[in-house]
This record gives sequence, C-alpha cells and structure tokens, in this order.
Amino acid sequence: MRTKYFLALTIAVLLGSGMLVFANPPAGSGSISGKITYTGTPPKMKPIDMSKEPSCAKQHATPVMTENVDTGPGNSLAWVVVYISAGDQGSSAPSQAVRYDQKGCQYIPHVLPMEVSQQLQIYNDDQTSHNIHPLAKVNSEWNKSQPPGSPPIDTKYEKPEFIPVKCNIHPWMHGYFVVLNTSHYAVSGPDGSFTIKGLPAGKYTVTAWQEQYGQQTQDVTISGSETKTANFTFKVLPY
Amino acid sequence: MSDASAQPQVHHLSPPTGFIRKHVFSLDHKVIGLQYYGLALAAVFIGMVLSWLFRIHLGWATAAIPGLQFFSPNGAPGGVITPEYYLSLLTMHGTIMVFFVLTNAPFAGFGNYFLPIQIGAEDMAFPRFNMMSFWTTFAAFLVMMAAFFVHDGPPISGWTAYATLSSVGRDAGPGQAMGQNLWAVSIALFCIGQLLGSLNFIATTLDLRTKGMSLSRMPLATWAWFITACIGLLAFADLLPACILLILDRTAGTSFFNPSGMVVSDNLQPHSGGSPLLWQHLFWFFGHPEVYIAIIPAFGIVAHILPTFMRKPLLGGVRVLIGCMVAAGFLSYMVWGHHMFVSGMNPYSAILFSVPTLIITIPFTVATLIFLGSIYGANLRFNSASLFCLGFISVFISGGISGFFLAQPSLDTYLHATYFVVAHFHFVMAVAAIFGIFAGTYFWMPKMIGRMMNETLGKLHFWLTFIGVYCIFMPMHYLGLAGNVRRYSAFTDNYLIPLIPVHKFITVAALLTGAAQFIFFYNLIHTRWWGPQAPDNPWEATTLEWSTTSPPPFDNFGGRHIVVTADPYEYGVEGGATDYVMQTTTGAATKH
Amino acid sequence: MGKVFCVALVIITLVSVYPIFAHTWWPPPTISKTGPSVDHQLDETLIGTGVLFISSQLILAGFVWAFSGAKKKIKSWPGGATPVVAFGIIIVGLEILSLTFVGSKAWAAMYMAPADEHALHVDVQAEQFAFFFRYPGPDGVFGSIHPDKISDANGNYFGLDPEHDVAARDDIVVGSLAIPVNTPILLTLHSKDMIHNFYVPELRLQQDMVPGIDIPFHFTATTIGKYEIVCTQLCGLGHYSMRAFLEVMSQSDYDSWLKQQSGD
Amino acid sequence: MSTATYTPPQTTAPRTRVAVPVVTATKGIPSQTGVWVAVSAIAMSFAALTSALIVREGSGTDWHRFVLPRILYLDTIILIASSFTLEVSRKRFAAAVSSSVAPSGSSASIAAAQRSDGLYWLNMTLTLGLLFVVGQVLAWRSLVFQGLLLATGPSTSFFYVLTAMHGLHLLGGVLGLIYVGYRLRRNARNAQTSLGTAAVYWHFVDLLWFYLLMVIVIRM
Repeated sequence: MRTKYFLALTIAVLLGSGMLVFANPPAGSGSISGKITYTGTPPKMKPIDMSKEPSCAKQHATPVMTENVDTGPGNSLAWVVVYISAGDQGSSAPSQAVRYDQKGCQYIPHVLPMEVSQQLQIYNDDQTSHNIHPLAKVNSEWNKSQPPGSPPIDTKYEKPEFIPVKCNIHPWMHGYFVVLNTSHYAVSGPDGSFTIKGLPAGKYTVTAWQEQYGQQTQDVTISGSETKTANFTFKVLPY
Repeated sequence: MSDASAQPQVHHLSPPTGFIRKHVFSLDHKVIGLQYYGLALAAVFIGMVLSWLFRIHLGWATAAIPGLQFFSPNGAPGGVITPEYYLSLLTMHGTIMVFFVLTNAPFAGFGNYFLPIQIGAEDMAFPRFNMMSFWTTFAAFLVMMAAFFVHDGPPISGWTAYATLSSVGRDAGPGQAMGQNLWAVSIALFCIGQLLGSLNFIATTLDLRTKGMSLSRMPLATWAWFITACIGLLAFADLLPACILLILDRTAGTSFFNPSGMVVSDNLQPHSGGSPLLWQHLFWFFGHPEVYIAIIPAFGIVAHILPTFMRKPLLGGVRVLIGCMVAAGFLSYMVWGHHMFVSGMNPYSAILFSVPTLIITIPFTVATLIFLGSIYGANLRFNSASLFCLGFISVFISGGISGFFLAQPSLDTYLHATYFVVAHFHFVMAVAAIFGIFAGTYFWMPKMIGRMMNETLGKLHFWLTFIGVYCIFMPMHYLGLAGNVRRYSAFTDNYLIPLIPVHKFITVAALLTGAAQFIFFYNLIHTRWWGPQAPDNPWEATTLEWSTTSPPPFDNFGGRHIVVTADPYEYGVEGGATDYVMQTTTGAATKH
Repeated sequence: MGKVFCVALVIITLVSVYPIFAHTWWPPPTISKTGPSVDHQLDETLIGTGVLFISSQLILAGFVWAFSGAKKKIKSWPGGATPVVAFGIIIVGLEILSLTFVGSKAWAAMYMAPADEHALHVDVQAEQFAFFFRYPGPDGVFGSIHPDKISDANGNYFGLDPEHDVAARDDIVVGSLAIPVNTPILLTLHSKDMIHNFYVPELRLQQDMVPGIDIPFHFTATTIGKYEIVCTQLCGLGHYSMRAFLEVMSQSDYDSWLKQQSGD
Repeated sequence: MSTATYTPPQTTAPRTRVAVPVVTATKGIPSQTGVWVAVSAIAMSFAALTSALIVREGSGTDWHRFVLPRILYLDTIILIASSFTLEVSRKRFAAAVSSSVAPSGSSASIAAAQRSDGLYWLNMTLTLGLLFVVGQVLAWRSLVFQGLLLATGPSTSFFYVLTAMHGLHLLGGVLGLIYVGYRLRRNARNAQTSLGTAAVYWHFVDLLWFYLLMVIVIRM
C-alpha cells in the first residue's frame, strides 16, 4: 500500500524533473559584444524647452536634449537595440518585470527593450500628471494619464513590435518600447558598446535597430563559451 | 403625418387598465409629463454628482476620491481624477444638464402635463407622437449613459463638442473614440424626440383650445411652452443634420469639419479641406436658441405662478410679457455669432452679431421691470413656490447683467472662455431655469400627484439653495475678471495659483448646496406616498388646471365641456366671495 | 418672511459687489497698446451694469418687504405698464448705444486695423499641448511647412524640410515667444491638430488658432517682462497644461537673444 | 392652414367620447396643422444642410464637380407624375363623398366605383414613389461604379447625404400613404382628411426634391 504511493511519487518526481531538464533551454555561456558607430554628419540635437512645466525644468541644470540620434565620442551611437532575430534556441521565460520611469519629464530609459508578454510597470516620479500613449499598431493601442500619487500602470505586450511612446501632455517626451521575441538583447550605451550574454553554441542572426535609421543584421556563429564581436555602423544624415 | 388625422379616433374612451399601457407606453399626456419629469429628476441627480466630482478635483487636484477607481479604473487610477476624466465629467455634466434637465423638465415635463389642461383639451393632438417623443428621449439618455461604460470613457470635448476635437476620432484622446460616437448618436436621437414634442405642442396649442380659450386668454405658461416649441422646432431641426455630418466625419471618413494636413498624436489625418468653424456655426445656430428653450418655459412658469401669490394680475396684463418672449425667441436666431467673436470669424461680423445680442437684453429687461412693477402694491403670500419665483427674479437679474459684458467683442477678447462666462450662463440659464422648475414643482405637485408638499422643508430648501447658488456662482465672476480660464483640470499657471483658494470655497459651497437638494428629493418622495391629500385649488388660482380634480381624471375634466369665460389672471377682484375669478365657471370641479 | 427675504437679498447684493469695488480679484495690469481701451470699456460697463444690478436687486428687496402678507387692498403701479416699458427700452438702449460705439472702436483697433507694415513677423504653431514659435532667421525667409514632416520625436514641430528647402535651414524654432518692447508684432497663427487659442491676459487679447486656417494677429507690447501665454479653447486632455511664455525684452536684449539662438 | 373647409366630425361614431371632438377641433384640424409644422421643420434642416454645403464649398480647395447620373432627371419626372396621380385619386374620393350624399338611389354603387378608382390612383402613386427610390439607388450605383463614394470628396459626400435624407423622408411619405389607403379601404372616419394631409406632405417632398436637384445641378 504505502510502497505503491512511494513508487507513484518517485515516478512522478522523475518524470517532472526530466521534463524540466528538457524544457529548459541549454543555458549557454557564449556572448556577442560590439560597438555601434555612425558615418556622416548627425543631425543637431535640439535643447528641450520645459519652461511650461516648472516642476520638471528645475530638475535639470542644463537643458535636456532630444535623444533620437544620441551620439558620443568616437562616432558612437547610443540607444541602439541589438538582439537575436534568428537562430535563438528558446529563451528563458521572462522572469521579473521591466520598469519604465517618467522623471523630470523624460522617459527613462529612452528606449526600453522587453520580451513578449513580459510584465511592464510604468511609474510617474514627477509632481505633475503624465500621459502615456504608446502608438502601437500591431499590439492594442491605449492612452492613459497618470496623475501624481496614482499607482503604477501594470501592463504587457503580446506581439513583437517597435512602439513609439509619447506623452500627450508634454509633447517633447518621446521614447520607445521594443517588444522582442527573445530574451537575448542589449542596448548600446553612451559609448556605443553592447554585450549579449548567455548564448549557447549555434548560428545566430543579430539585428541592430535604431529609431531613426532602421535595422541592420549580421550572422554570427558561436561555438562554446567564446565572445564574438559584431560591430554595426549606421549612415546618418544631417537633416 | 397621416397618422395624425387618426388621433381624434384613437382617443380612448376609458383609461387603459394594463400596467404597461397605463404607466409605461402610455398615451396620456399627464403620464408622459410625469415620465419626462422623472427622467429629468434622474438626470439632474447624475449631473449634480458629476459636478461634485470635478469640483472636488478643481479644489484639490491630487485628492483621491475613495471608490471612484472602481467606477472608472482608467479615469481615476487610485481614485485620483485624471485630466481626461475631469473633462469627461465636465462634458457629461454639461450635456446631461442642458439637454436632459433644462430642456426636459420645464418644457417637455410641465408642458406635457399642463399645456393641454390649461387650454381645456383632454390630451395632446398626437398622443402617439407624444409617447414616441418620450421614449426616443429616453433611448437618447440610455445611449448617453452608455458612454460611461465604454472602454476609454465618455467624450472629453465639452457639451459644445467643437470640431476638430470631436470629429477626428480616437487620436484626439481618450473618450474621443466610442464615447464621442455615443454622444453624437444620443444627441441626434434627442433632437428627433424634441422635434416630435414641439410638433405636438404647436398643433395642440393652435387647434385643441376649448371654447372661449382665445390666444389672449391663454395662461403665460402655455404661451411660453408654445413659443419654446416654435424655437425648438427650428433649433433641433438644425442640430440634427449637424450631428449626422459629425457622425459621418467620425465613422465614414468624410471631411465636413476636418481640414487638410492635420497631425494628431503623430498621425497625419486622411482628411482634406473641411471647416472646423462650420460645426461652430451649425452648433451655435442651435445653441443660442437652446438657451431660450431652457429659460423661456421657466420664465412663463414664474409669470404664471407669481400673480397667484401676489393676488394681482401682472402689470400691463399678459401682452407685454408675451411680446417680450416672442421678441427674445425671434432675436435668438440672429445672435449665434456672439459665441464666436474670437473664433477666427471675420471681425466685422463680430459687430454685426454684437448689436442684436445687446438688443436682446431689452425684452428681458422690460420683462424684469414688469415683474418688479407688478410686485408693487401686491399682497405677497410666501410659500416655497412664491419664494422660488422671487429668487428667480433675483438670479435672473444677476445673470442677465453679466450678459452686457460678454455681448461686447472688445470685452470678450479678455473674458471669453473664462469663468466669467461660466458664471453668466449658469446664473441666467441653469440656476434661473432650475428655480423655475422648483417653483413649478412646489406649485403644481399638489395637482400632479394629488398631495401637498411639505412647506417647512420647501422653505428650508429655498433658503439653502438661494444663498448657495450665490456662493457658488458669484465668485466665478471674480475668477473670470482675474482671467481664470475655464475647462482647466488643474491650475498650474503662475497667475492662476493664487486663485485656487477661491476654487476651494466654490467647491465647498457646491457640495453644501448639492447636499441641500436632498431635502427636496426627500420632500418629493415623501409627498408622493405620505403627503396630505391636496384640495382641487389649494392656491386659490384661476387657470383651468385648478378647476379639475387633483390629480385630474383620465380625460382631464371628467367629460365636462370647458367653456372659458375670463382672462387668465383675474386676481384682486372685489365684491365677491373670493378675490379671484376662475377662467371657467362650467361645472365646479368635483370634490374627492 | 418678506422682511427676511429683503434683508437676505440686500446682504447678498452688497457682499457680491464688494470685491469688485475693492478690486480684490482684478485683471493684471495691461501691457499692450490697445489694452487701456479695453480696460476703459470694462470700467464703463462695470459702472453701468453695477448701477442696474444694485438698483434692481434693492428695488426687488424693498418691494418684497413693503408688499408682503397683509390683506390690504391691492394697488397697481402708478401710470401703468407703458412708462415702465418705455423706461426699460430707453435706459438699456442708451447703455447699448454708448457701449457699442466705444466698444466697436476698441475692437476695431485690435482686430480690424491692419498690422504695421514694419511689424516683426513671428510664426506660431499650436499643438496638443504646447505652443512653438518660429523666427525666419538671418535670411529673413520662412521655410515652407510640410504637414507630413511634422514630428514631435525629432522636434520638427513646424514640419520643415531642411534637406530640400534652403530657407528652412536657418529658421529658429523655440518654445517661448521673445519680442522687443514697443515694436509692432505680427503673428501668423497655425494649429496642427485641434482648435487652440492664443491668450495673454496682460495683452487683453485672445484669438483662436484653427487648423487649416492661418490667422494673422498683431499687437504691440509696452512693458518689459515675462508673461504667460495660455490656451483657452478646449483642445484635449492636456488643455490645462498648454502654455508658453511671452518674454518682452529691450531691443538690445532681443538682438543678443536672437544672435545666440541662431548661433548654436 | 386650411381650417375653413373643415366640418367638425359629428358625434356619430360610437368610439369617440360624447361631443369632445366638437370642442377640441373647433380651432382647426390637428393633422393639417401638424403636417405644416413638420414641413417647416424638415425645410429648416435642409436649409441648414444647404448652408453647410455652401460654407464647405468655400472652405476648401477640394470641391470637385462630377457628372450627375442622368437617371436623376427621370426620377424627377416620376416624382412629378406621382404628385399628379395623388391629386387624381383625391378628386375621385371627393367625388365619391359628394355622390354618396346625393339623393339618387344608384349613388351608392357610383360612390363605390369612384372609391375603387381613387384607390387605384393611390396605388399608382405609391408605385411611382417606390420607383423613385429605386431610381435613386440606381443613381448611387452608377456613382459607385465611377468610384465616387461617400468619402471621395465634399461634393459627393453632400450628394449622398442630401439624397439619402430626402429618400428617407419620401419613404416616410410612402408609409403614410399606405396607412391612409388602408383607412380609406376601411372607409374610416375622416380618412378624407388623412388623404389631404398626406397629400400636403407628399407634394412637399416632391418640391423638396426639386430644390435639392437645383442645388445639386448648380453646385455639383
């Protein structure tokens, strides 16, 4: 009697664990890193006049600049999303939520990559009402205001898409939700560098996306725990 | 139309017995009148609660209103009203009050109940149209309410629904998707209902007057309803096509109101060549007469009630006031442009519109002077009804005076769209009309439901309301003088911040005055079931409604043929048992 | 009851008019050339209507006190209705005539008179929910507007096309309106989405900005300072937050400001 | 309104309250008044639409004229014809009334004949009315085939709106006539008056179409 239960239990445990083992993607140790640069003269970023929103203006000693083409030393290009667009061997399910802040009448971060159906939390850290209007085309579009002191907006996106985000109250506030099918992605920093970690051996197509200059792809093959380099160069125009 | 001639026949011999026919789809103008009144009562309650919500928001912008988040999770996250939800509340408040209260109660409600009785008819000319009229209006109300429950909430474009905010669609902001569609459909339905009603009123007044009821013997209330019907007939016939065009622009991709090259929330709109001003012209050509549709019935009601409690006829008889109302109604179609002085319309036309607008103050000034002159030498009897009549005169003066400012383009450049405007139209249109409704209620309820209302509660209600409305709306003039723009959900501009205390004061006053209305609701409901029986003529009044039972029988006069032998307001007559002469002497009203 | 009503009404009347006499809440001092005429018009109207308001309310109060209750023989107004009607027509008619004549002049000066031909020309773009101002730049020519190029994302609020349109390259686009004092200004008002409104209380002026129409609008500021431009036409959820600043500078300050703007 | 010709219905019909119609109707015929009031309201709303049309034409540069489907003119003729047939049927019924009160013995049969004759012409009117609506639909179809849709341009938008609204009013008239015909067949009390009332409305809708056609021809 008792043994019967025991047997059943052990079988169940074995089966379960076995399934878990197979279900988990092979946690790889390879990685892809590189630098995003540009050629040509970039457009001049304009200073943002926040005088209509004093509570925000006083948070910035120097005027905030527009960020759609954010260049750095050595022709580096920031806010470029690099991700595995093909060859990905299943990603780990999105674990924790990504956080999007409205602070000093800016979206932080300017570009927010996330995985499909990953939890997204939007906070208003300002003393003024904000309005979040992601202009989604594939996913469902919504438009909500967030007065100071109201709870964070908790949502998620079900389909991959590059979604421009705007604030209907502060027209200069602009950002992007980048909803991806993979958990293997990175955003280029102020120096233009990025690193995608945790890649098992395999052939990959890597895509770099810039909000104004579109996408570029490269094929990268990873064998074992090596770090491959993939640099991207965008051609920019002054206007 | 052909249905019409059938009406003398469909007149039912005996009252219908079935509940549905008797109380729901009734052809009896009295039941329909009560239905309109009840609808207005429900609407005014909703509208009042909405005003509370946004007044609280205006006083304390970040205050959380507990429970509101359950009613509208998007509009009030955590109970804090968002800017767009503030505008939704404002829009619905304006729409509900203007259409479903100020048009329904004094005109459609009391009018349906008392116009046929006051002219000695046993029903409206077209009872079926009458029933359709109410149920269309009711459907319109349901559609409007549905806007609260659609995904992104009620429309945010104000009761005037200016294009292009109203005509673009969802890009314009939350509430401008389905909410605005429902708004437009509801208003279109409302127009149809009111057109049917106006048709009925006019035909009834012209054709169903009993023997001896010449036009000059018609009570002033009936005159007011008749004139209002004439105004409404044209006004709503103008708004209906406007609504149709708006719906087409929103749903069918036409470009009546939408110009070329609009970029709304980063989307280039696929429209070309439309004119946003066209909507304003169509709307205000209806909109200004609508103000008179709201105020003239109240005017007539007061003019009808006052003589009864002054125990003397009005100065100059009924003719002067009739002339005033007709003149005002006529002029109301030439002044719509004074809402558009700074709209980008040709500046020369501003002066053309300003002159008739100033002239329109003459009939109302004369009417007010007539009221004042009539009070001279009266034997004023004080009760809830007469107090509200006197209150009406006072608030009507207060509201009318500020019209002098707004009628002038050169001042409108400073005062346009400020709280000065809000104060003006609330005093002259909303509060005055509401006072008329209250006066009518206290005066006629004994007749309508056969029970006397409680006078003590009525007087208490008057005093709180009278002082309350001055506390709410007088300060709005000062805000306007200080340049406080209306329809702002928060006051972040440096020059507005010092004015916030005034808004707090107004909010408190509004909450208290609103609370005082519960005395009225209680009084009404208590009277309906537990009030003392009303005699047939409790006020010693003269007009026909008082020479029948309270409430009147199904055919109003128990089959008696009324023959009118006297003018409407024969008070202060000497050498008789009473100081008044009834309009008819045929058969004393049967007692209970 | 009549006496109570009378007292209440008198108190209400006096309390109501006090803040207006005391100027407790009052328009800010005007800074425009045409402002004084508006203020004068406002005062005149206040006096005229104030007299009407107080007198009529007090008459109502007095009559209610005098003729309440008691069963006495009713009297009717001596002279009947005709003089009353005549009085009403005459007094209001006079008021109207005076106001219309004075008022039309003020209005004409603001809205009908053409702008000074040497006026400084500034382009204004309104959108949900901000104003933007455009100066022609060194070449003195405005670049043409292409709605399809309008984008908040890269700050191209006017829809300029510098790639192909040379005149557009040096256009100066800023978020607040800087003007030299005592100089006639001519604005061209555009709107890219809703009907907005250009309102500066100190200027005593407002004008709707209608999409699809370019509305010329001129004024002259006479006092140096920083003032608020607000929108008074319901334009959407951010209506309350739609504003910019009007900075009236001395000619020299303005020149240096302009140089600095076109510099970077 | 034409109250002069009206003779108050006597209290013969058992279903009416004693003498009440006499009292209520002395001032005029409600249905007659009503139809005129309704007509003025409808005229008002079409006036509003016309002014909107004129404003809109001036506001934009995108007002394009287009070739009107010829069938519109045929429709016009049909509608005029329907007005005539309606008048004929009215005459027949009037004659029927007069001959039924005539003392001669055979009058009843004559009256019956005239009544059926009137009904015939009434049905003719109905047919023509429906034919008109069909014609309008055909006109729309031809526009659609040319690719001129509701949202194509302001002129087409107004064309569809005006014709559709007029069509609805005409269908209302058709329903009215059907009801009147039913009452006439039942030989109901003052069905005559109903016919007169319906005729006023029908001729108005006819005139209205004339006016609209003018507007359309001039502006489009």
